[in-house]
Amino acid sequence: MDFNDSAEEAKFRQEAAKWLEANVPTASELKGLDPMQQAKLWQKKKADAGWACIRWPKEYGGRGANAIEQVILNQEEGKVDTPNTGMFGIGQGMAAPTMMTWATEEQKQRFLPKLASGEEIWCQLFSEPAGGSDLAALRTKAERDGDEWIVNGQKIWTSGAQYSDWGILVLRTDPEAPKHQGLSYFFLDMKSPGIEIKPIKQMSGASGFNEVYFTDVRVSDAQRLGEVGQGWQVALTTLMNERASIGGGGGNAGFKTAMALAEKVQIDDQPAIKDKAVRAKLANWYVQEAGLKYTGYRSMTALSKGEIPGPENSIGKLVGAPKSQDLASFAIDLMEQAGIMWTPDAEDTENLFQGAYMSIPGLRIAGGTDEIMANIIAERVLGLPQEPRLDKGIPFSEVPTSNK
Amino acid sequence: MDFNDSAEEAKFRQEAAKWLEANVPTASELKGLDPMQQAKLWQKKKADAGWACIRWPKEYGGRGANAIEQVILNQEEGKVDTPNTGMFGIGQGMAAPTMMTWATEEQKQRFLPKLASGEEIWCQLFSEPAGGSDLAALRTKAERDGDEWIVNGQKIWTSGAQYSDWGILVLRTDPEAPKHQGLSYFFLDMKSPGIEIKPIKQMSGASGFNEVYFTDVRVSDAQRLGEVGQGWQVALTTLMNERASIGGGGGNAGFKTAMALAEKVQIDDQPAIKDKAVRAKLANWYVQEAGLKYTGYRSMTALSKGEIPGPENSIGKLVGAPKSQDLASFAIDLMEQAGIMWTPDAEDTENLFQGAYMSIPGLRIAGGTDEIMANIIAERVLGLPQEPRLDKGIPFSEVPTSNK
Amino acid sequence: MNFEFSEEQNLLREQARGFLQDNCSLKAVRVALEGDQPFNAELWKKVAEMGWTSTVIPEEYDGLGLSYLELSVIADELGRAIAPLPFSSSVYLATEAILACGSQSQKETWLPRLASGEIIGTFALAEAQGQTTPANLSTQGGDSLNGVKIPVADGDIADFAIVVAKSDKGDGASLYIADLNADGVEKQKVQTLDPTRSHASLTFSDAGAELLGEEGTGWQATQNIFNRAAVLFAWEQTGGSDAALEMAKEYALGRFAFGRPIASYQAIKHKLANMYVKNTLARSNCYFGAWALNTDAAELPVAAASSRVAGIQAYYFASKENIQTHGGMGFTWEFDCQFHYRRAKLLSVNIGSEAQWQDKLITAVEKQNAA
Amino acid sequence: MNFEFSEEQNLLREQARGFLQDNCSLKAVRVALEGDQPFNAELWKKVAEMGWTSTVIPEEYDGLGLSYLELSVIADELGRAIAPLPFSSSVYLATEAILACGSQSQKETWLPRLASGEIIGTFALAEAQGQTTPANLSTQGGDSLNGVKIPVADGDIADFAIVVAKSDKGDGASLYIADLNADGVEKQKVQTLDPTRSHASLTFSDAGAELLGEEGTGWQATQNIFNRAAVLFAWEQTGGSDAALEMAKEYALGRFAFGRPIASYQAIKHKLANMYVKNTLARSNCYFGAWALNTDAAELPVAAASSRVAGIQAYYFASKENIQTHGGMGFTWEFDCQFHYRRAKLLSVNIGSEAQWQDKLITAVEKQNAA
Repeated sequence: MDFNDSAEEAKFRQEAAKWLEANVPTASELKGLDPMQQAKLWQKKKADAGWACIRWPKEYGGRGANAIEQVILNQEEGKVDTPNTGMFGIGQGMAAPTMMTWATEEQKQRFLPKLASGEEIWCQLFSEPAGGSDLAALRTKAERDGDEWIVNGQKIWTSGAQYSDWGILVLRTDPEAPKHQGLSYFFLDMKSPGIEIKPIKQMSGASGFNEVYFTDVRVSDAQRLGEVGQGWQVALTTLMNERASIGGGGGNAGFKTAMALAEKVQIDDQPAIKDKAVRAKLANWYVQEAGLKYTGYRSMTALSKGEIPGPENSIGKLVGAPKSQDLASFAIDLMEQAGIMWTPDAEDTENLFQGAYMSIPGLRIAGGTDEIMANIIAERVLGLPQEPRLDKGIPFSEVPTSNK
Repeated sequence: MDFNDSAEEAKFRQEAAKWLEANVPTASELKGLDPMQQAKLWQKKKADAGWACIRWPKEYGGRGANAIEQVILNQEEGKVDTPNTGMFGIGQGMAAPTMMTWATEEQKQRFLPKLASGEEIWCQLFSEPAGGSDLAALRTKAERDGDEWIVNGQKIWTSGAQYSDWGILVLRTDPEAPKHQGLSYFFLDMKSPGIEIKPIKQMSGASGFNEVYFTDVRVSDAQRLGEVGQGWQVALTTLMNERASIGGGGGNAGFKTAMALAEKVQIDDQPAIKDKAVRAKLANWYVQEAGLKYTGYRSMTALSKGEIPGPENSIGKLVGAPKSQDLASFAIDLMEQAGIMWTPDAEDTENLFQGAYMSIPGLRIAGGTDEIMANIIAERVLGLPQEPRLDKGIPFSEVPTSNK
Repeated sequence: MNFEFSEEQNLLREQARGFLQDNCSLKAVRVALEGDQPFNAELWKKVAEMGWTSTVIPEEYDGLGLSYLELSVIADELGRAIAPLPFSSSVYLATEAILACGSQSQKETWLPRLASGEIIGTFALAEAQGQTTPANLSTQGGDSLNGVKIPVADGDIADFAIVVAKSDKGDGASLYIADLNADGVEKQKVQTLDPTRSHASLTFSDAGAELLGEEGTGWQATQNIFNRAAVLFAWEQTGGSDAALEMAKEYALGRFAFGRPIASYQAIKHKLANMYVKNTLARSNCYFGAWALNTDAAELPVAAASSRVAGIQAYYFASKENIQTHGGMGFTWEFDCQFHYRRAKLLSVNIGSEAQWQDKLITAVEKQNAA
Repeated sequence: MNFEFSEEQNLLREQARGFLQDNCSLKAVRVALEGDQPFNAELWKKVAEMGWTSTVIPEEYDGLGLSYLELSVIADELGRAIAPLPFSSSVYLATEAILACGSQSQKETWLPRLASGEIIGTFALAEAQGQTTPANLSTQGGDSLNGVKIPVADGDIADFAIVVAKSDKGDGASLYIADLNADGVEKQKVQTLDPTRSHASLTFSDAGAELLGEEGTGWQATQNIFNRAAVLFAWEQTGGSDAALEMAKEYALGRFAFGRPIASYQAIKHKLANMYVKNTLARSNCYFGAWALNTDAAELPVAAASSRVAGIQAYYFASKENIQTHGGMGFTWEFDCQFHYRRAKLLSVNIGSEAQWQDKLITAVEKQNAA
């Protein structure tokens, strides 16, 4: 048990660090570019040199690297100051694996390299207002019309819809089939006529998500992935890659910052950190953060041994999000009445915990609520049985959706 | 809002106190009697003077008093030193109300006065090994034989079976009827041939409960309460009186004792009570205990206004039992390594928390688990819907009872 | 024993609830959140006309001379309505301070106008992050006031403030009444987590100030005022907790997942049951708090701290789990769940946080045991 | 990075688990609980023969000279089996004390016999309820030992004890090796919450004693020994937590209520999921603890405290909720749930309770930050 790289890992790390050092965009390169342009510049640079999406096969713009090499690259890239390329995450992390599995060779050649290079941005359109935790309850329908499908309905919680070129989506192609069997999976041009995008404002004031409305939007049948009615199965490929990718959140509003605050503010005319009740709370949060960190090390080790991390990664969000909420609430209390002050747009530590307090409720819900995460652990990790299902084996159109 | 008696209440309190003062058994009266004999002596004395089961009608040995008068009598009796009459509780608190509602006039005349006077002790035989939280899943069967029923099966968790004269029980008279419709309710002589009683030893070492085995035990049909198949409905009369009667537990191992301990033991070379973490924990437990106490005052006020306390009383046990468990565990920790020492039979405070630690797991389960209590609040107080039921509308014999 | 509100008090509750449903709906709260008005002045006017601001002020000062049980009922309903009003600042704190420490002439000067709602008062203690104590107080009193108080709840709309200033006498602090419309006072609005309740910084530069109570008795006075206010804050928290539970329940009953209402899943059922439990413990503690406050009982410090801790815990839990019960819509700006979550935090840091009151509770129990 | 046990270590785990399933089943634990034997001497003999007691003792003292990773694997499995053995007293504490502070001759005297399991050692610190500190230590050292140590885990079966005695030098305490079979030592068995691990009081009356390490360095030495032992205790707690979860899961899958397994109810599913989460956090902390212990890393104090706190919390939760999951049968003497619940408390008060380690954790982080 050690934290050292293997020989090959060390070699790869060195190579990656060397390239990064030599190629990190300079201030002059980035001058005058907006964040999106900066991201695209950097991503293209990486792609051209074979440092983008390195786990993908070379022919699709990747490098044929293994999982641990991806981790090492991320670590090294984390050490240098590069533009934020977060907007490529959904396309590269969720759309691409789905395309790899389900698209035609021609489609892969056409789309994957541009996904890797950041020349085209993708978004994911699964959730619907009626769906929530019950994703497969989606109602946006696609009706066949020759070689095309006509799409009508509404999607929600779509990150990046406003700047995406393409989107992956699941549609109901047969309302009379049982819930999970009436779905089909497509990808479409986000600039298609009939698509309307509205940002969703969150209680924190941020607007990271969108509602996307479809009115007679036409999608070619050639853009269907998998068979008609096989949509749920295809969607699982996409979803397998989602939950692992969502962390515990709270950002910098964690143990370290809370401890620093406790050293600064006073209780009983001495630093709050001397207060045993404060110490006990901080200790519990330290234990949780350390536990998650080392759980991460364990799955990274599994990765480097070629194992695929499973649903047990759900604990990151299940532990992290509520922890961050309680920690933020407690940190605000440490400030006493001054804790109520919050300048939403300011990013300084004075506002860190207040911002976290307002944004974490979303983290406890987005990408699977605490309750869904607990179900996943109970069912997929511990192998406990599902609840009785009243929505299976009957036509979707007959599944109760309200008390009426 | 005040804590004073109304005029009538004050008058009643005075009367009760006066009688108690004059009639509390003296040491010489009790000399040489075992606890059971002492209890019977005291109960009989109360009954003869009309101070037993005072809420019952006079003709059945009561006094026709109201609920708040019962509370006042209990408070006054609590102030004087009397024999423990706990063994009469189930008969007077659960069997009697059921008899009042469902028995014939003749049966009431025969049994109620002796219940009030403690001359006859009753126990309750509902639970079965296969039942647990699912009480109606009971299987002990009664088969008709002329004017009698022949009972075979096993009951469990029966308090006082070993010294009871009579018992109330629910039996399955029709296994082919749906679960709740195949039951009938009886009372029987606990000395009947074919009854075998085995004490259940608990992890705490105590043996408050029994298993009761029935082998061809004969019960007269005249001892049936309600119609054949109406047993569940009759049982509900009995159960309505159970849950309210079970407290939060922990006995003396509560806030007060924990605080006294914290003033005695040391942390960092000063009394533990000076430790902020200790204070915060104690404060939370104080708040919970006070909350329960004043919730009790509120229901007592409702009682005195003639209202019937409802399922909201479930919170006593739901809050009290887990609180007592955490408090006991924490108090043991305060003693540090010495906390592991426990002389199970000793009743002194040195052993109080250890005894509580070992007995409270039972309190979180007996009379309805934490989970059942939460269901009761969710369904009966908040009016939330039941879970889907797979055991309804089909013959009991077809309800799944195992994975086989 | 009669541990219940009287018929008249329950009638008052019905009237108050009906009035607030009509005049302080969630829409009105949203206007306060999104609008640029520091508070709902029109609502304040109506509330004052109904006499809520004068509830416990003696008749000789144009008050109604009612009891703290009536005020408790009003606090409960204001909390449930998340009212965008400076009620706690003006009624629970400023009015109480003058009732407790004011001279005859001070009472005659301030109480009638507080009763009529014509003026709004507040209480200025905090100066920086962390716990304020006589040792770290920097605002100076004397003939004039100098220093910065930040944040002050409703500081930008209040006409006067009870200011806690440092003193080299007695317990280390003195209380002053400061006219916030006078020279030498600068009000600066500050942004907060709960824009439905305005906050400001108050800068005093040789500002006029009038001593309230004896010099060097300000710290103990503040503790006594906070003990009384704590019960009323707890009632607002309890009312808010019940409203949050009802909001969660209503949504859970109507929202379907996997073919049935989410309210039929134990994860949601037990979550709501836990809310009910915490709310009930808070409410029952508040009953005792109200009794102790109303009778000026020796138990007040214990009852106040216990109510306060229970109220803070119940409202935090109910407000965050109400959002959780709503799922995705719960954390949108469009939905109203956020109102409770914001207000819960405001009420929990005003007059001292949970940790302070847990400590006060045990201190009060220690004193009780020693007595 | 390679944050996993090696193939050999995993093989050792398989062997250990298989051995304990055969030789330390729950039946064997019950025999220890109900019987009058202070420990399972036969099992101890076998365990020693397999070399578990000599795992980390250097070969020069007849040990196996293996690493603390191997010892961690063994601790994990012993915890899972709720083994009725004085292993933690003799191996994690007594052996470590001599390894850390012993002179060459002391090592030669004691280690070979500890390695062979021929003698059993223990550690005697507690003298009364509450936290033991140099200030309240009353046992006197010097040429002879005088005082009462109570309770001492495995004190009635141990051949010698490391005794912490008061010192007027240095850090206020000195360690002594006391032969418990010598004159002047009285062993008195005491009853405890977990009869599967024997405890006793040790009364020293002018008993012979041999200084271990420098005079006045005993307190710091004890802290260092406890930091190392904490990781191994945490492994036992983590192993026990996993076993309790498995017991609960197995029962919930087989027990039906209302026509379906109770394991299909969210109340039970989420309870078990929470156990899994706490167990995983504990185990992952233990991984880091094992690494720090094995490499004598500067992070050891932080890693030890973090593992210890996580282990205590996980085992308390898993052991009590395992009983709860079993319902009525869970709290019977006949069922085995009680074993974990008893052992969880024993492991949590030995070498210092949760609160002490929470405090130590923050102290260690403070030192790390200062460095």
